[in-house]
Amino acid sequence: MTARLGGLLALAASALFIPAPAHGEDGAPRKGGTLTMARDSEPLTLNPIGAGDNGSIFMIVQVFDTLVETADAPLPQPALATGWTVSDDAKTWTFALREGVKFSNGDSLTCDDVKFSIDRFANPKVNTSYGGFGAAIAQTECASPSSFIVRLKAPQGAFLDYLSTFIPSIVPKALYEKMGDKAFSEKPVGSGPFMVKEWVRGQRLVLERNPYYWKNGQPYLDQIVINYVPDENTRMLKVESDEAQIATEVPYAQIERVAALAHVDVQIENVMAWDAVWFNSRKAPFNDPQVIQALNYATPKEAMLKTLMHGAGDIANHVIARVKYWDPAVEAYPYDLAKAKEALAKSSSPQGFALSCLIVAGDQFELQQAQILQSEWAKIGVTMEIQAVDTGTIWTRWGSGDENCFTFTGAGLSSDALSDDNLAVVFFDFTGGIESFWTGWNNKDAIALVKEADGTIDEEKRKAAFHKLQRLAMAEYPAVPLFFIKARTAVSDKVKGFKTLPVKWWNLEDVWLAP
Amino acid sequence: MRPSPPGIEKDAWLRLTRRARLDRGWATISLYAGIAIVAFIAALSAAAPFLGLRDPTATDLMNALQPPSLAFPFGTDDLGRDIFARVVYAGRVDLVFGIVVTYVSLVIGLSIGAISGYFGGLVDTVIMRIVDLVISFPFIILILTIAAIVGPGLTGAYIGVIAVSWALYARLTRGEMLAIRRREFILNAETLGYSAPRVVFVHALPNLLRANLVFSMSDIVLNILTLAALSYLGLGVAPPTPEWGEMIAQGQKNLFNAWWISTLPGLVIVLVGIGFSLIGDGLADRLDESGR
Amino acid sequence: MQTASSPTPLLAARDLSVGLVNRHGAFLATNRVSLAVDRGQSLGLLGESGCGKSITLRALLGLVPHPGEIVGGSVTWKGRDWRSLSKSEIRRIRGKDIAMIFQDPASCLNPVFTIGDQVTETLRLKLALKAKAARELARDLLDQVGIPAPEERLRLYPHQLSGGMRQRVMIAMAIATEPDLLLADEPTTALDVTIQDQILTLLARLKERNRMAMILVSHDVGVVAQNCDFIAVMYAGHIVEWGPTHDVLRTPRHPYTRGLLAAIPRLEVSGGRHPLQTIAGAPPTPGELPEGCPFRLRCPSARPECATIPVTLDRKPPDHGSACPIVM
Amino acid sequence: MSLIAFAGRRLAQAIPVLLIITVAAFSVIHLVPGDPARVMLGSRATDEAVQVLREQLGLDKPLVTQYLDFLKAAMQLDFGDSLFQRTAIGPIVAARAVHSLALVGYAVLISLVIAVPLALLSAIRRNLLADHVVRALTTLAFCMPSFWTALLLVLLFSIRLKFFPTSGLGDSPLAYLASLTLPAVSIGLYLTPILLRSLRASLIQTLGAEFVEAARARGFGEARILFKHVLRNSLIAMLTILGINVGFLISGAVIVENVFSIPGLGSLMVAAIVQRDYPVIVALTLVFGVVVVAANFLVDLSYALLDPRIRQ
Amino acid sequence: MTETPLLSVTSLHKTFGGRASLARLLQGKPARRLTALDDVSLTLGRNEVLGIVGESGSGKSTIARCITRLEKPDQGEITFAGEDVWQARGAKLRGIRKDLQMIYQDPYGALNPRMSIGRAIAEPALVHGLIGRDGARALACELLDRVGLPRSVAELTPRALSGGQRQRVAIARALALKPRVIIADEAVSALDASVQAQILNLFGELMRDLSLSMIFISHQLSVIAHLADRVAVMYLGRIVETGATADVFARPRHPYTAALLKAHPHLEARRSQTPALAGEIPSAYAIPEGCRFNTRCRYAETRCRLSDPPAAAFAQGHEAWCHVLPDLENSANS
Repeated sequence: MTARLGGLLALAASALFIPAPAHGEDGAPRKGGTLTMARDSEPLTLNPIGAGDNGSIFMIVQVFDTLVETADAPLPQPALATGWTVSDDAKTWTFALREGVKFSNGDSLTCDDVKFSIDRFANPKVNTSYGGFGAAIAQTECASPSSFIVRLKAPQGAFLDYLSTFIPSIVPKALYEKMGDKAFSEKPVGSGPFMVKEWVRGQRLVLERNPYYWKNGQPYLDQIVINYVPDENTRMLKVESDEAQIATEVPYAQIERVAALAHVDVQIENVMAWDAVWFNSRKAPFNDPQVIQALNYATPKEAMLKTLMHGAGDIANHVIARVKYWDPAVEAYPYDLAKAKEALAKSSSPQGFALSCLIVAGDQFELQQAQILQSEWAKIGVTMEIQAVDTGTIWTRWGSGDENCFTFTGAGLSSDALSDDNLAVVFFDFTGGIESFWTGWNNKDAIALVKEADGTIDEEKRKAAFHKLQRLAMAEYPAVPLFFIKARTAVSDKVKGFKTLPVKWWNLEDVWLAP
Repeated sequence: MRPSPPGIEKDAWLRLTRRARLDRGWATISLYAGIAIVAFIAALSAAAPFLGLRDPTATDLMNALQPPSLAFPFGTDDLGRDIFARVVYAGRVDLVFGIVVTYVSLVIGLSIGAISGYFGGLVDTVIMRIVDLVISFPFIILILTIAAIVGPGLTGAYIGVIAVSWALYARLTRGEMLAIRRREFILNAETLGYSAPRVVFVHALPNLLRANLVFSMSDIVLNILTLAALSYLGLGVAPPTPEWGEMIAQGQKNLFNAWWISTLPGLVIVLVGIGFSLIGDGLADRLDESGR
Repeated sequence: MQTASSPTPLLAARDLSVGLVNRHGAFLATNRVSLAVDRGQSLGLLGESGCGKSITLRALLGLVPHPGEIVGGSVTWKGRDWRSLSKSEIRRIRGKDIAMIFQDPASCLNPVFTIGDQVTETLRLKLALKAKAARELARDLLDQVGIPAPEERLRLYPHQLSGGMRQRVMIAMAIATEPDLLLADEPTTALDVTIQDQILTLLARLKERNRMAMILVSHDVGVVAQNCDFIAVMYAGHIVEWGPTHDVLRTPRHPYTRGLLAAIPRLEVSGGRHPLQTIAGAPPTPGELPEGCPFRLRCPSARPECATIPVTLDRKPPDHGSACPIVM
Repeated sequence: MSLIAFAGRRLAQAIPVLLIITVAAFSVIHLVPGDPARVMLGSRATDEAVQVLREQLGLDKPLVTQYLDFLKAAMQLDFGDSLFQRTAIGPIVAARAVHSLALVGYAVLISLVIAVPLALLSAIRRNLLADHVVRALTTLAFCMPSFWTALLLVLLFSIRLKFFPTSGLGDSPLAYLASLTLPAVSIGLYLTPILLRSLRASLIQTLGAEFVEAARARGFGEARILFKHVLRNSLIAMLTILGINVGFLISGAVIVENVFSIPGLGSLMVAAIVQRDYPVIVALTLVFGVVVVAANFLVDLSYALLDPRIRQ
Repeated sequence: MTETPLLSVTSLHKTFGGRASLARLLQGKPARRLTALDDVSLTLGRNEVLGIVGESGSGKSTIARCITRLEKPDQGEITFAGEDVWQARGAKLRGIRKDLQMIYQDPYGALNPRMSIGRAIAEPALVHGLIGRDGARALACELLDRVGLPRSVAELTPRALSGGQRQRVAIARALALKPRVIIADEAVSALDASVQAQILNLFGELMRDLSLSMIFISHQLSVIAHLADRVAVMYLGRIVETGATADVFARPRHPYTAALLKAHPHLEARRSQTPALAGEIPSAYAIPEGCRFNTRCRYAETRCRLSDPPAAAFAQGHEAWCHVLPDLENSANS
């Protein structure tokens, strides 16, 4: 589905997850053909455990399968597990494994493989990048070749969501142990729709159909060539010249131009990515919610959305991404200089103040955004110095707790899981490990709400807790939320069934090429 | 013009005098045309605050991406800033950067190169190995380190570029020094028992200047381009201060829908480049010593 | 002026004027120079630096460096005006009928090619020889000009030879085509006196053998005196005196020639440091000549009218001319 | 001196320089704040997780140990593993070095093809219209931002005329060459003016040399004099400039590499620095050092070939 | 010469070159060394002009460079007014430097192109503390007068001067320190004949007026003949003949001296059919055994190839180093 230009209006929560009409108006899917993609990033590893970047993750999900999978639905769907049951204490999960699934090398997928993979996921020494996702798992067990049991230390609200991420992808145990981490990362074998045919680092990854894939008749494509094209202009020229049928990350400035091409459409879709400016609440005046409010009121989001993003985004009404339990009813701060001045007058720094803000060097979008803020905030007496530093430096400096402001756009911040829990822990739980994303926001209510939501699988309770958290954060959290970012993908008319999922990747097994 | 002497074919003589004027004149024309171009841009930049230009840093989202018009001679960028004003103000950063970096490097490189060439031996070997090192050391690592130590922005760019570009002057000067130290006026200074610093700095250095000065003209442009490249990587001038390279980099994503954002500042760099290279050509001729 | 006796001399220049350009503008490097040589004759062009003798020599071959050019007069080769010849005809004459050697043999040979390459290149182009024949002839020529072990020398590069050897190579290339005329521009100035002696002896022998005409440019009175049948003395672009060598040296007519001869220290009258007779002042800078006689500001016999009279060589007596109408 | 002795001496001189380069790169990059483990794990990970990863990567060892480990392995041509790509550095760098060298080599070739005739024209028609036009155009090319020229080239030759692919690298030798053409031209446009200027200057000098006059006096044709006698004598100054620029060209090709999606050393270097991928940075510095030394060696060698005087 | 000489050079040796190339080391060959001076001794008396004549490569300039401390001799002693030039330190060294002044061949190279004439002339005196800053102008004017240049020249740079004028400036600069000895290395060789005569006359005047001593190095026999009281003829790093100029030039005892004289282009004589001397000077890297002139000498005998010739003394300090000492009067005129 292709969004109309001009942007989508704020959608209801469920609107994020409109089920794709199976293969709707495009007629019956056709088998065969090679799809060429031009991507903005390249994989660094193809090992599900150890990957942490979109370049790798989006490829890993094409090669591997998980017990439950992310689809166009608010809840994880059956995949390698055909179904599951949960005990009353919500601590024991029993998965019925799909029969007859084979890895792409022809080996059968067994419960041992599942156990091996989930155990690695649960081991924080192995799973360093996403240790928190598997931390709740106490023990796993193969009750029978087709029944896999996971026992949790405590109930975990997002358990299934975490299982649907790429991290607990099922790998063939025997082969993995034989090949070792390094070799497996280069030439992985999974049970996903595609398998790796060729990987030339820095250039391209070629995937071909996994002949043993369990989904009936899928995948449709024989082969996918994913080229690494870092330059955004070049990426667009790739689809323009039909050297590629899909190009990711259409630059905002070119949405109109590319969409106007006869054979290309720009798909604009909601994903769980967002953009905000963060402040260090350990430092004055950012410990003063009035100051934060003043900055919020002084930010002309509407105008920024229009000029910077050409409308392809939504004004954020939350300081984290628009995930499962997002409440559309919460109001975003309007642009209101009078209110801003009023708030500032009531604050600890009524005369305004100076701040310096870290941004990532070389990111033109962020630079522009920062300059608008600089120019706008000056109107209420806040002078902002922009400090562009490279990515390598940025986390160290922001993590040091000595900086006062930091902005990092949606391309870098997105949720990997379908529910809010992970982001909530990172951003709102001071005790969660990185002191509320290093903002130092230590709010007891927020911490309690995070724990409350995480500790239950009762959907209503979870929803209520997250809604409360959202309102609390909007009122007090030391950040200026800006936009919910949308995925912008240039897609050739020939490509059918392509869709960007809220987690930003794509189920390429659904894609087929029209003749 | 002197009248053609007797017994001379008038046409041929005329042709020759014209050629002589042109030949002689070109260096002068080149020098003054170059100075005129650079001076024009420099004067414009220097006088920027008094020209009644729009605030180069003020964003005006309502007027974003305006093509060149009477109101905005160079158009506006996607934040609605007046590109003409920005180009003019940017000259203050770029020209000063180009000139300061170039001449600080020149002075350092000239001194080190002269010492290296004059004393020879171990001093020379050590210095030239350091020069090799600087020349083969990846520039970007150095810049990043310096940016990390002194903070991002212009200071880092200044230090980083100087840290590298002195080496070429040192190499150039050493070569010249090797040639000049055999000249008799240097020998004479030595026989008179002048101290080594006096021989090197008072007697040799002024004569090493020409090659360096001529080279410095193209180096200024090169250094401005380097600053532009640093801006491209986000390590140049701290925003919102306008800088030509930063403007060009910023316009990159708008190249297809607003060509003027990158192109017009780019043309200004080209103009400055032509200006300095004209000065270089003129200087090369004018500083030609001896008149033999 | 005529030094040649035949009606159509081998090479003749009539009122030849060459304009050059320096940083001050255009100027006449040679001013209405007339001269001629015939077979077997040698003419010496004597003068101090900047007097235009070298440029005269180049003009005779049509080799005035750009942006200078011949601005007046004519040069005829065997009665044919250079200007009536096509470019390819001129190229054929150069290096075949007329050869030239230069002052600094170090810079006249291309440093990046071997001697053999350069000598055979000339032979192949000028005599249309095949590589092997050219090589053999080259060896022969080097032998003729007195280069020992010629076969080995052919493989060397110019910088590996001494100055004298290099000049011999230049001469070998020059005489390869048995030219009718050899132009020599200070051929021994860069050489030591014993080597100069060898080279000049060699040139004299070759001239004799091939009945070759020669124009020798030099600032050294002794060199010209010993090697030329005729002398033309140049000053500031003009020929101020000419005649048979013997006459000019014995009874110089022009005040400049007289001054020049008196200023040279003699080997024979050594010791005592008695003052030499000198010419006052310095030779004029090209392009900054006084009106009238160019020598008048330095001339001990100058009179007011020297500023107005045009410089012309008198033709009487017929074989010894002077451009000074005052001193007879 | 024999060629081997010459090469041997150059190498002996180069080794300490290369060693110092790696030490400098290694220590310098550690001066920069930033932690590869943190960069890898980004915003999500807790400090404990980062610590675990640091241990896994061996980043907790003292710097000296890390460097010596690198050096020990490097002696056996094993540069270790990239922290980020989790794979051996050797093959990654080698593959990219091939592309970089091919690209820069191609660009040099193109520059020579453009610069030499234009310099000849410029030198012969010195201070005349042709000279001015050539110099103005090359100055223009020199000052144009490279991504700008690159995109212009793509629009014209790839999109409009469809002569070359927009980006990426072809598989067959011919396709490979085709895909490198536009990037090489982009770099060449920057390099050409540099070469042209130095060649023009030395041509003018050589044209005034006496052996040129002697060749004319010998009745040689102008073309022969120019191409056989003058050009060879003038190439040396240009080669020196080329030697100095090779290093800059390879590391400075980042922008062109990005625009044309060519996996070269430049973009790897930038990525490695941003990620603080220490082993890759050090390995790359070493490679750059070797390339620069090798380039200068080749330049010296071609001097010796071009000018027998230097062989002494 | 009964009194002690002002300047004496005893058994001077100097070789150049040195670092062996790797290739030569591998072949077991020692480094090639160029012998510039091999056991050269000479003296200079008060108010005397000593001419040193020889072809290029004879080592005549190296002597000047050793005396003026530009090259350190390998062996041998140079004493000036009783002081060892190479041992002297401090005030004595400064005194020697002041007293020994050098004038070079190339009038274009000898002056710093970027320094005004006035400054160039006065600078040595300033640096040596002979005058104060305010005395510079007066000194420059005085010296310009002395060498026959207009005072206005002081403001110019060398570029504006002709070759002869530059050489006058170089002389003025040398005189600024009131030296006792002037060493002129080919000081008139690059000048035109008419200018050369002026400079030679200037030297003559200076010798007369300032009671200077002078070592005059030249390849031009006629210039030496004009200026020098005594002459030393050098060949390949050695003095082969020395004596009063008139005597040596009129009755050369060494075949090389005779050949030089014969090769000199005379105005009167017609060229002979054979050159005065065949062959070329051997390489200074490979000096012939025995008498070093034996490879070119038409009188060479077996002993000449075996041993160095001893000095043969003639009247009035005329000495020649030749085994054969052939009767040269006839051969020179043949």
